Amino acid sequence: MRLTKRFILTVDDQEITADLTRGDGPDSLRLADGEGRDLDARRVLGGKAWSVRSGNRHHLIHLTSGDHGKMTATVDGRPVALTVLDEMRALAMAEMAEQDGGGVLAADIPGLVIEIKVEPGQCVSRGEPVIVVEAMKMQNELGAGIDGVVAEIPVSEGQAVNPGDALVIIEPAAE
Amino acid sequence: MRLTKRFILTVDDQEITADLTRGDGPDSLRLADGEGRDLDARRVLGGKAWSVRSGNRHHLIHLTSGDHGKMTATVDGRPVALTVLDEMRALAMAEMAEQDGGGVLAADIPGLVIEIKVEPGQCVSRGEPVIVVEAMKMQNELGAGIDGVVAEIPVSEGQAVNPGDALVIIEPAAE
Amino acid sequence: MTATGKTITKVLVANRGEIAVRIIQGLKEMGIGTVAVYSDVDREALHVLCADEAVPIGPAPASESYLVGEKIIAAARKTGAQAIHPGYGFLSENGAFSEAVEAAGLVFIGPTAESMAVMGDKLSARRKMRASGVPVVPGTDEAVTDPERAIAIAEEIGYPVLLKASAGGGGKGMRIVHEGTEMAAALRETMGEAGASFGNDAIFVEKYITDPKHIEVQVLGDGQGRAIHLFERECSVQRRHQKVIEESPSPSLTPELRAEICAAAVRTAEAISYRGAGTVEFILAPDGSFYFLEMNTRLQVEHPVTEMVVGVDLVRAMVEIARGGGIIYRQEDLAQRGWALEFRLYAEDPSRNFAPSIGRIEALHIAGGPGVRLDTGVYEGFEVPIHYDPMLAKLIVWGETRDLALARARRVLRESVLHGVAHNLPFHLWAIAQPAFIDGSYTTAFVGEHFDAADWLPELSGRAREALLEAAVLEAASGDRNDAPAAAAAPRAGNWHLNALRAMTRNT
Amino acid sequence: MTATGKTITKVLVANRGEIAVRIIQGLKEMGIGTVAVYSDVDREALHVLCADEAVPIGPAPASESYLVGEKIIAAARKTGAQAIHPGYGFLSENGAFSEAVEAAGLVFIGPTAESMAVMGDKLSARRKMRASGVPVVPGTDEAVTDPERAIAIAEEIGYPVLLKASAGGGGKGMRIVHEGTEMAAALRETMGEAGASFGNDAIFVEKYITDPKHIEVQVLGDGQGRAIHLFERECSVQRRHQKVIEESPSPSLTPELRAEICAAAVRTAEAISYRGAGTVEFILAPDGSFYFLEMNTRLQVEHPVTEMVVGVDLVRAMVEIARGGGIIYRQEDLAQRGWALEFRLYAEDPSRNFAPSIGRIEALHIAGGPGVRLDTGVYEGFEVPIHYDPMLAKLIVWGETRDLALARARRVLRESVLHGVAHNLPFHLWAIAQPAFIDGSYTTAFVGEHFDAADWLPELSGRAREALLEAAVLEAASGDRNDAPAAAAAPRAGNWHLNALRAMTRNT
Repeated sequence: MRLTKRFILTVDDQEITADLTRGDGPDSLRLADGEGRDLDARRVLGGKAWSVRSGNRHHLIHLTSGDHGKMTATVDGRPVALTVLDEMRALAMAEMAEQDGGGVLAADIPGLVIEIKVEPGQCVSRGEPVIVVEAMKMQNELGAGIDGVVAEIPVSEGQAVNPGDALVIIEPAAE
Repeated sequence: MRLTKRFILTVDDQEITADLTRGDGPDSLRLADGEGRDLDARRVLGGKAWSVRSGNRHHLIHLTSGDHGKMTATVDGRPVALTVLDEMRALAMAEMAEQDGGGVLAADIPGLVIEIKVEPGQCVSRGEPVIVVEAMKMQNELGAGIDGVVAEIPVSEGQAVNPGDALVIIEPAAE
Repeated sequence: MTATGKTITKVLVANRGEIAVRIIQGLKEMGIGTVAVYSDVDREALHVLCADEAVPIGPAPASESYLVGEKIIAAARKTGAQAIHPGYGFLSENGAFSEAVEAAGLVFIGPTAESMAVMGDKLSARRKMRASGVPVVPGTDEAVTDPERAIAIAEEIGYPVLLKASAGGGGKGMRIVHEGTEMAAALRETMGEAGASFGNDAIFVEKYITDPKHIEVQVLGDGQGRAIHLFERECSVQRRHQKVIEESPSPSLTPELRAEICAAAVRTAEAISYRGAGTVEFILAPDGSFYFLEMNTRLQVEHPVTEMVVGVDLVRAMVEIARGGGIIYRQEDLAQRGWALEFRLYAEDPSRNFAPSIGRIEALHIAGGPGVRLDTGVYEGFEVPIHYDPMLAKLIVWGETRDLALARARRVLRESVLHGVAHNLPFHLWAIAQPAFIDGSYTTAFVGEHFDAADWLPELSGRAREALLEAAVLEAASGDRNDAPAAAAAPRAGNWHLNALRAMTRNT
Repeated sequence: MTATGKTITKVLVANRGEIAVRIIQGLKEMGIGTVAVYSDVDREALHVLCADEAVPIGPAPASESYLVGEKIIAAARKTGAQAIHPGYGFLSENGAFSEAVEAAGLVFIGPTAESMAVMGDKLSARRKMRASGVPVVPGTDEAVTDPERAIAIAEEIGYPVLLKASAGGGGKGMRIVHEGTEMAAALRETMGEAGASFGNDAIFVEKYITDPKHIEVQVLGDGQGRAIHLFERECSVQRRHQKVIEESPSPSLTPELRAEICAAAVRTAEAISYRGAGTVEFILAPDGSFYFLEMNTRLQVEHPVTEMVVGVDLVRAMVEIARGGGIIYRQEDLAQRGWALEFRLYAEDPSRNFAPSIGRIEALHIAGGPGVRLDTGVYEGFEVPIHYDPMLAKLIVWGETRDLALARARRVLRESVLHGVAHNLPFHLWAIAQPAFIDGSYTTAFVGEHFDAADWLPELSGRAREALLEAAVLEAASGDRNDAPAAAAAPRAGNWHLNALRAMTRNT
């Protein structure tokens, strides 16, 4: 018996569908609208990497999994951030994102709020700098994730923040 | 509330009792009949070692856990094999060992049986060579674990064996 | 005052990160006991794990721990260390600290407070150098307050000129002036800034050298007027005025120029009876002339390239000088062999203007093999704290020639991995692939001129990308993060089948 | 026949383990594509993970994979590799294989089959060497069958003598004879054994040298009669007739003796128009006389000590010679700098007569820092297979002097860790602490004379032992193996309280 499961990959903002088929015989993977291909891949280096063969060619893919399907890979010294979710989880995540709408700007590293550049009620456009967080003596300017109106700023200047803390909440602009 | 749990350690064939006390405040350990001592120890190196402080002194203890309470440690380049079991498990293990009596000589590495030096019914004394197993082109002579009489030899010369396979079973000598 | 035959059997290392680890390794190889100090967030840092003893010195901010001289001296006393090695940064160039160490009856493994003071003031250093016959950038040797005087000097040496605070540093307290009409305002502003920032508004004028190269010379002084050099390093690859790649030898020096610049460095060290290891920094103008820039009175981040090329141990040399054993090398025995490059591994994102990054080191693998040295301050599983410099480690690569060293660096960088924080390993791969780097013509303007944060990462080949996607799907299929270790052995088929069935059902 | 200007853009490495990894690294640094071959149990071996391409060549036993020349040549053809590097062991000294490689139109990166044949037969090698003025151990150059003749020779050169099979090797086919009355029986037995083992019963007589030192010289030959040397290595620390520690320079050579022995090695290589990298082995008698022992016609396990001290890349040198580019180094440019020691890391138990061990590498950490090189064929999580040599890796340490190299080695060995298999890292710590090693007087009898398998591991200090027990109890308290990764973050308090209560109840 062979069973197929669909995965949604996001690499460099590009979304790719992959169907993995397993069961009797080798695993096989079909990428996007391509042909299915038998896989010759093994987890190596104590689980930290995959050894992937294709014909004679060999590729070593270093891979670290994070939460919510996020992964960091390194291929020939080139780091790649990607997200891989099975179809059901991808749907669930998309629904969550829809509800949020990208309007919550959160800290991605711990640091100190140095400057708040906007006020509640102010209109901002996607990418516009709204807040400056200092980490390791370096100032990081963070931009709005969406076009909209600043609804709330739950932090104040001089405050220490941790990753995930909401910094600026933006209501999406009416369509 | 502070609770104490007793552990039985075996290091270099020597048995040591250790009482670990936990609860409010720092963990504390009492070794054998010594005084209890507060512990300042943390797991480091991604879980592969312990950083243990005692006053200003610092010790890095590399530690790998195996099955049945077996551990391998390295301290200042010196490997140490030890067994650590909480009291209940130590009792259970001792009961098992009692039933076995040490009469089963098992392979400790995979290899090929090269020579069987004894026959069923033969008297052997502890340490006497009974079987030769070749691994990596090197011959390993294995000795009897106890004084006794050879009861059974479940392998034959030329046979490949895996770790844990019984090679020679010896009935303990009557006391 | 000279130190002769001082007993040093235990040394406290007043630093953290890779340099503390490096120093501890060197001390251990000398049979000397080692004491680490650590702030609250560094209890599990590598330098603590390496040391024989470790003493906590307070909260995470450096101003409450690594920068508090009294706590460090108290830790040395408590552990019975006879000497303190300051590393670089923190208290390494703080004259008051070195005096306090010696006042406490301890040995400071570094220069005298006098040397630090002379070199810490740019005007006094200029005067000292000029008097010793070391070339300095054309300009004044005295503070200027009158714009007319400044204009007269500028006209003499030619525009553009730089107004520089004597007490300045780190790119602060400087202004470029292109013509006389700008002078009065610029002078006023620079004086104001210098007074506010450094408590000293002395300003001088010097010629502004466009696109120079940064060349420095390693020296060792015996503290009694004798010094030797250990050849040069070139450190022109900088971002945010901070070095990221250093090499030795410099590809820019002819043998004659090397001899001249190294001799100037020895004169510099001898002029101040320098004690210990120091670095004399020069700028090399496009026309081949070189000028004294400043002297760093400590062990330098990039000291390993000198160690690999000259075959020496600078930490050992420092300790022996501090012990009173003098300089352990003779100038005539020293020679450069091969080529070494150092790549600083920073937790920073080149695509985001090199913004620092923090997090847990999830994976760290630096490829080994011949000619590779790794000086690291971190390990897999370590949480990079927010409070300190984001430099995690240094990769140093040696080869018989510059081309071979570059080829080796490329191999090692391509095989290396760091997950958990943004980092600059791929930046190094980018840098060593640039024509201006390969031919050695790069200047301090290299990164600014050639690096485009929006377009620098190479595309993966089609096959590599496919392999990546395959691995990623298999990784996802073998379970989420929490059961990954178990899944390493075998995919959890049962669970997966169930999901698959559900997914199929949903699809139909 | 000489190879001139052969195109080599892809090389197949016909080996496994650390040497395959080392060669692949070297090839990558030359910009050459790499092809690994692997047996069924080596699909996840490090040399496969490093290579650009990988071809399976059969079942685990070497006789069905790594030793099958046809499979290897087929793999080279399939992948378009133009050349084969054999590494050491396996097919590296198999003349029939090198001929088959060349017959297939591929380049064999190594010497000609003729060189292998001359050096593979001890009598022909002795004759060749004597004719070239290279000292050989006193004895016969022709096969001896008559005991009377053997006794006459023995009386001339003096007892004890060694009866040696011309085709022998690896300690087989040899017998010591102490007096004439033993001769007839010994000759008969040795001839019988040689005939049975090697299909060639030619026996010769040579003087038996008691407790010699093993000195060897690295050479490079251009295949046209010209050769250079890259100085010596000393390899007298052996167990089971196999080297475990090697160093360069040798502590036993005066500059004059070094010059003589190196010149003899060059004459050896030139006498057979040797092509590529080879090693001429000598024994050094206690009286300072040295004798040709044999020539290894391949890259040697211990080549890294030469690379570190002389500053060369032997893999690159081999490839360039094979390409027809000649010898890339000039004798007059080469010099020894500092001292290097190589420690072979074997999966073996010194306490059990160095019996090999297999298993999964649970932990592997070799400390880094200045002057440390690691050539490894394994990684954490790798299952060491039963079928091959138990050498896992090589640790090479360089220092400015022998004392400094030893101090560094001690530091690195003390900081290093290997769990999962029995290993000999602590043996190395033992060895470098022995007076006979420290003063350099050790001979090939070193291990036999000084090592006591029942009493060699140092006692832990009381404090270290206490720390170990504390860590072990905390480890046990944080859960058994299966939940260890989860427990790494925080002890599973809940579970533990329950146990504790149960234990307490039981105690009362």
